[in-house]
Amino acid sequence: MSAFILIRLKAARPQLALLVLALLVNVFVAPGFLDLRLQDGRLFGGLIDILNRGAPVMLLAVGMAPVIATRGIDLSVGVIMAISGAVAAAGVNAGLAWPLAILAALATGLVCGLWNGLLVAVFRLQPIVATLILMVAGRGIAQLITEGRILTFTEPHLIAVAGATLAALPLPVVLALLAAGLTGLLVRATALGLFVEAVGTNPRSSRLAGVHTSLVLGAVYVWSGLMAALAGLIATADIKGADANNAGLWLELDAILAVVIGGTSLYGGRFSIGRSVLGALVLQAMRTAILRAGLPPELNLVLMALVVAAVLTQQSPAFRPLAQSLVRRFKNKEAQA
Amino acid sequence: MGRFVNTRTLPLLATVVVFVLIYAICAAQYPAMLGLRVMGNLLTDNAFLGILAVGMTVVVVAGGIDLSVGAVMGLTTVALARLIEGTGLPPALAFALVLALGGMFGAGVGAAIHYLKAPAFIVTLTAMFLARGCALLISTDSIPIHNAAYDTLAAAALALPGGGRLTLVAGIMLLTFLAGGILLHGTRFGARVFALGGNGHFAQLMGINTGRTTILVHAFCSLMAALAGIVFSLYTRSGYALTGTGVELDAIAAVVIGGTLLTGGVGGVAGSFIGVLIQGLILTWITFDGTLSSWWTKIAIGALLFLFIAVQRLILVASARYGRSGAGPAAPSTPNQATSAPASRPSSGAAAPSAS
Amino acid sequence: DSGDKKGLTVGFSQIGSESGWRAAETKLARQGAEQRGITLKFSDAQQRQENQIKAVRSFIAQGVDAILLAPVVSSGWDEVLGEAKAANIPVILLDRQIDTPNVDLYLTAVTSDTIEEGRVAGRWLAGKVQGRDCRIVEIQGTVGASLVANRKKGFEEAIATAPNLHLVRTQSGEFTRAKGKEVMEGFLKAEAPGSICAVYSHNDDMMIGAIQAIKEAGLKPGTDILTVSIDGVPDIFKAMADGDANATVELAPDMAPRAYDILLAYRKDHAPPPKWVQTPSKLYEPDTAAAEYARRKDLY
Amino acid sequence: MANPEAPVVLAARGLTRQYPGVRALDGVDLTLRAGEIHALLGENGAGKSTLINLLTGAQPRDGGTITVDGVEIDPDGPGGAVQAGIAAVYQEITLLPNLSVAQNLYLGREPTRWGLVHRSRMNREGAALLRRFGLTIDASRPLSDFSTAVQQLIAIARAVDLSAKVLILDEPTASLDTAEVQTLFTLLRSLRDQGLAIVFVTHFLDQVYALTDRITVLRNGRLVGERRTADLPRLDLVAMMLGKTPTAESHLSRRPAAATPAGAPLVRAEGLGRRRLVGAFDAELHAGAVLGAAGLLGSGRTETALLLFGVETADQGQLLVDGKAVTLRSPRDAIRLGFGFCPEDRKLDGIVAGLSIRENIVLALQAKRGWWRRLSTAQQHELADRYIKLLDIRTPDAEKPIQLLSGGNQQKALLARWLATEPRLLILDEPTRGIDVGAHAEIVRLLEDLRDRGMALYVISSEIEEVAAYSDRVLVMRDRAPAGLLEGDSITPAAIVNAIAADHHTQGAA
Ligand SMILES: Nc1ncnc2c1ncn2[C@@H]1O[C@H](COP(=O)(O)OP(=O)(O)OP(=O)(O)O)[C@@H](O)[C@H]1O
Ligand SMILES: Nc1ncnc2c1ncn2[C@@H]1O[C@H](COP(=O)(O)OP(=O)(O)OP(=O)(O)O)[C@@H](O)[C@H]1O
Ligand SMILES: [Mg+2]
Ligand SMILES: [Mg+2]
Repeated sequence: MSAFILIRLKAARPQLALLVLALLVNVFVAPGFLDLRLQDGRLFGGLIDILNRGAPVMLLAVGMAPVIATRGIDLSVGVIMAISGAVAAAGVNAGLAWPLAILAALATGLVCGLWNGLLVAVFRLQPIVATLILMVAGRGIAQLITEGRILTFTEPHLIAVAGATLAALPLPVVLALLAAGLTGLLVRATALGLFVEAVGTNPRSSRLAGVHTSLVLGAVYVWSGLMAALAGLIATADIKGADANNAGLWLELDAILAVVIGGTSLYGGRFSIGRSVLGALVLQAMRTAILRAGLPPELNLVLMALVVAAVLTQQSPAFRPLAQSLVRRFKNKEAQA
Repeated sequence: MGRFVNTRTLPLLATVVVFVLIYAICAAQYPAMLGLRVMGNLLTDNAFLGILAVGMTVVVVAGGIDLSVGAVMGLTTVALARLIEGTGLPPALAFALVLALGGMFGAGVGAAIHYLKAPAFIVTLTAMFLARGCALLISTDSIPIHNAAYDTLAAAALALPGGGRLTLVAGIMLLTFLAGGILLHGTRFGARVFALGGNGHFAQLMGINTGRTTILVHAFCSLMAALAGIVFSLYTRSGYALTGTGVELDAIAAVVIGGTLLTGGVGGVAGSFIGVLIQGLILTWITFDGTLSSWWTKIAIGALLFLFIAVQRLILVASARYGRSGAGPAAPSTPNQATSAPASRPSSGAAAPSAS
Repeated sequence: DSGDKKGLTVGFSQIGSESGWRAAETKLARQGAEQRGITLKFSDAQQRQENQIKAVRSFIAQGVDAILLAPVVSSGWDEVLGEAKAANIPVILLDRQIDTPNVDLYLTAVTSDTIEEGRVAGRWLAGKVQGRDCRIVEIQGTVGASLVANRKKGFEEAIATAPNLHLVRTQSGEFTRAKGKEVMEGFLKAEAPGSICAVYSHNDDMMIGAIQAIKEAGLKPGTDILTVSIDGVPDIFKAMADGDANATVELAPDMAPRAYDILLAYRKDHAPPPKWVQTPSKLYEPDTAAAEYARRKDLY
Repeated sequence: MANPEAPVVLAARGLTRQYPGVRALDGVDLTLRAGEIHALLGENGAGKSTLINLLTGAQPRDGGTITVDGVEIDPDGPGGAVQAGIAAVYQEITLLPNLSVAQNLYLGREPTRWGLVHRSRMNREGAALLRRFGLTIDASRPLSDFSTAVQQLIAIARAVDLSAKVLILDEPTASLDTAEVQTLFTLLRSLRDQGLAIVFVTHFLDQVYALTDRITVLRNGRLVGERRTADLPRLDLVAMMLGKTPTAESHLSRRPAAATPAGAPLVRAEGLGRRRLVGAFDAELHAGAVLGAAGLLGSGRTETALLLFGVETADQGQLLVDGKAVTLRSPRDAIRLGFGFCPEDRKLDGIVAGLSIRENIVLALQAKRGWWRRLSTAQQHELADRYIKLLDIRTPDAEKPIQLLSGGNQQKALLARWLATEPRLLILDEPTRGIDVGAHAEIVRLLEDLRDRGMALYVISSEIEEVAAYSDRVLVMRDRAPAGLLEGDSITPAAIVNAIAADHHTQGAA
């Protein structure tokens, strides 16, 4: 088992450092941020909030990381969230039993993923184009289901997907961590991870070596669709309603950013589920800090841009030598003084 | 025949054929769509998108992508409105200023991509946040521009028979396409762009300064975005920070429909022009129909996008299979088609780090 | 095929379908047209001005009898409305005003007074808390959306008269439930426990999200924290009936039917209607909530 | 003949390049004189390509100086080197398949008229330039229309046209046939006589003696020495490269299988072919025997392998494995039957750059086992280490990214990938291309060893001596169709050449 530690701590140092930094900003903005208290068997506190709010993007990132590792991208995850949420809400409102409604929602994600996978793996469309199609049409599909309204529901089990507590943690957090763990295990305890990375770096060689490249390609999109559906369920349950218009809006960009912050290259190849999850948390921590800082909302986008730019710079291969030389110069100066 | 119909012109040809077909269907259903009026509208209403598509084509041919164009366009419109309304700057000066700033912004983006070795997708995404955020900081309101010179420019048009008009902005777009075509297909810079998109590392080994090319390509794209902003502000005589939200995806779609490959190195602006017209046509048709609900509109747009790409793909695959008769033994496909590189000759599409 | 022999053909350029309120407006526009024998050409602009301009141009090219326009932005319409005027097609603005020096470009505007909406909300709050000190948090709509500034402005005007009311925090909830909830969670964490006395939201959807956040923080919305929002969607009436919300300012969704009536009257007697047909900004409180909910729930 | 007193054109002193974990170049000097052809030799991984990369600025150097005509230069990239008069052809073809031939030739220096590229002139001049290399082609066609050999010649033509003082060629002949090599040599000699300094890297010792005036030998990133070609006997040269005296016995003496295999073949192709790919051919592959494939470049040898391995699906004839007819739809079908295939293009079809040597070695075996039955990390390490030792892959450890290995060692790692699957039939396409003398012998010995252990081998090679040495049967291909089958004692290099040359060879453009 020790071979499958999901986050190899040493490899994740940059992401951990970023997370700590983002959390420190939160502490600076809201002093009581780190306090944790147990109440009615559930933990409360700023950290829990970040985990809880970050759960959907964590899930998306978990699905997105293998996709990006195959040199792909999935622009449709936000829309899949909306569709699956709409299916679940419409399902319970139409009198479907809640387990069936949830299954239907997950199945919807699976079908969406299958569609993407088909276009990419069989029809060989460029991933960005293939998933753009669903991104454009998908919100319409979700609205078709809800007829443009917010479908509210009162089915307690469905609401519990976002509201229940398990092991003192909000259920979304547990679900996201479980999904991450399961995915990590699926890719590292089997040969899938190797295949994904091989297909992502050199599909031709991989095929010649006997890897079923189209299957691998298709599978990552299916998985991404499934994760997005789960994220959609959480988002829908969170507001007790399916908001086809806004659920998951632009979250695909967050997920991609999270995976990139997690150190997976958009050129495919090596990927890490654990670090992608950390990337999602970094994003959420930043967002929470911006929200809670009390600055005018006009500033949000600029702040976000600056932070992402800083992260990119820090991650750049060109940055380390530069930083080292700066540190050296600084030290020299200090020595002289 | 064989000279003009090859793997490179084929996607373009396919696009043109599909465009004509759709137009014919539309016109059969709604004869009003046949007139020069609708044609003129198509050009005017999509002028800004066309200009964006020119810049996007160049970036995509160079193997990159630019998600910031919509935001830069929005930023330009607000900046213009502020400059002209707030400080009373003459429009000509304001235009020059925003174009220069746009170019510099793009150069910065290109420099970040090159020197940080960061993927264009993420860098331009960040640039999109930044540009949109700056626009909102300038003003969250939409600002009307009341300026005599502006009114003249906005109203300038060539009357076409049948109530149609070829407006100044449409003219600017047509000229931009012309200039873009010459730049990309007729200059040394254009050759470098294709080289960069074909294989950046090889281009560098062949003596191309890839850094400078990347910077220039993005500067050009942002310049076009700023020009699109000017055109849009002429088109609406106002400036608004949220202008062009999501328009980058339309521009990318136009480029893709036009047969330019997102993997870089293959394509051209002519296809993008058709791509823009096709999108405009689809929207016009949906409006003429007038019965589609909001959601069916979205689904229809997505379905048509799919249709286009699928048809193109089919034609390409079919031609690869049956088309190259005559000229000696046709190319056998190399071991795998999984890479989407245009020709499957072994040396294509290698992202090889270095000579071993 | 431009309409029946005698029935009117009207083009409607709608902003989009971003919220339940707008879906209701669209639905009423369709129903109203059907009832009056009008052929409706509907176009969804997906929040984009350029799409609306395209749609209006297409309507003109098609030769419709009138155009309804719910403008996504206030400025930038002079050109295309000029074309409509040149083609003798009357334009009626719905839901939002435009910014133009030439009011002849449109027949009339059927809209609410968005500043007044904010004022109504603010006045209600001032009356509700009386002289008590009250720290208010505000959940704004999407930054840059045209009515956000107005709803903010009106509200601030109204509470400026009461020195005991302080607007302590404002953040954008982007008009969505999810963001409204997240923003409210942030407010509750950032402010000292129990120190928030009221929340003002630019629309009901964000307020519904905020109410959930308040509940999850262990507080009682409507009691511990007062709520006032704008729109009047069914769910907020339900919340009021349940005692979770205190007030909503209605923005009537039946703008299109009103416009049809104005149009039909105008076509009959050619007397120009007033330039602004203001829809009421009526404030509802829990007392009538249950009835109002019953009345509206099928509308949306 | 070169004049030893000719002025020094380029002098590199103390060039050093450190890669993570490898000192690829350590204080190497190189002196080039006007009008000489200078061989740069060394084993795989000796640092030849690295030296070239430093000379052209394609890679930054960590130490050393370069002077051209006495002036120190510091090229910040190949562009800068060209300005200093240095042009290079890199080991792989670094041309752009999406551009036309003429655009490739003139990239960055296109003839212009009114500020625009003068296309027709460019195409004309490009075609004229290529005619000097014996190529009569339409320069406006895309580069991707042409075979590797033609592309190689185009790359050389470009460099020749660019180089004012120094021309560097890194293994330019690896994919050229004899006639093309002769044309190239004639041209290089005439360039030399015009005063150009030419650096020539090759693993073919014959070519060294046929062409070059002076030799610089590298070993493990260090300079071993510089000699006049005329003064350096072949054995001494090999000793310099290997750092030891080689055994006198040539590794290419004929050593076919001990007993000519009889009985039913393991794999039998009967009239197998595919339209537009390769004409119907027959082949029998016996356990414990080698079927060689000979032919000119473009004669369709690779294509026979593609059909046998299911990369392309045959549309005529049939394939019998163990006497049963099978249809191969993908490489996986072939692998399931116990086949393995080392493709000729290592970089594109072979290695998975970015993954470690270990992962590259286990990939095929893992794919065969399926995704569910993962080889444990320990098993993977064991497997990788075993083959690294067995094949003498030069690497500090198995976790290094494979692209950091030199070409020859990458080839061995690919061989290891297939050996790990314990195949019954191994198909090798140009297994010794671009491989140094030492490794060459090792690989040939290894093939013989595998054969003797009962594996069926199908080896495609352009080195006729080599094919003649180990094959039990030789399939000769010409113009994408079989041109003959040699068996037993009739297999001699001369016989193979005769079979290939039976009709005049035409240029291999598609
Ligand atoms: N980019 C790189 N990163 C790390 N190590 C490298 C890199 N390129 C080459 N090396 C290492 O440097 C050494 C010299 O390699 P080089 O390519 O110069 O050899 P070579 O003499 O050209 O060999 P060959 O004959 O196989 O082409 C090798 O050990 C190789 O592994
Ligand atoms: N993808 C391709 N596109 C165009 N032409 C191709 C392609 N693949 C191969 N060819 C053509 O095939 C011929 C060379 O193929 P290839 O080198 O694979 O043949 P071969 O007989 O296996 O030669 P060798 O093994 O000696 O290199 C050339 O004529 C080349 O133009
Ligand atoms: Mg080398
Ligand atoms: Mg071959």
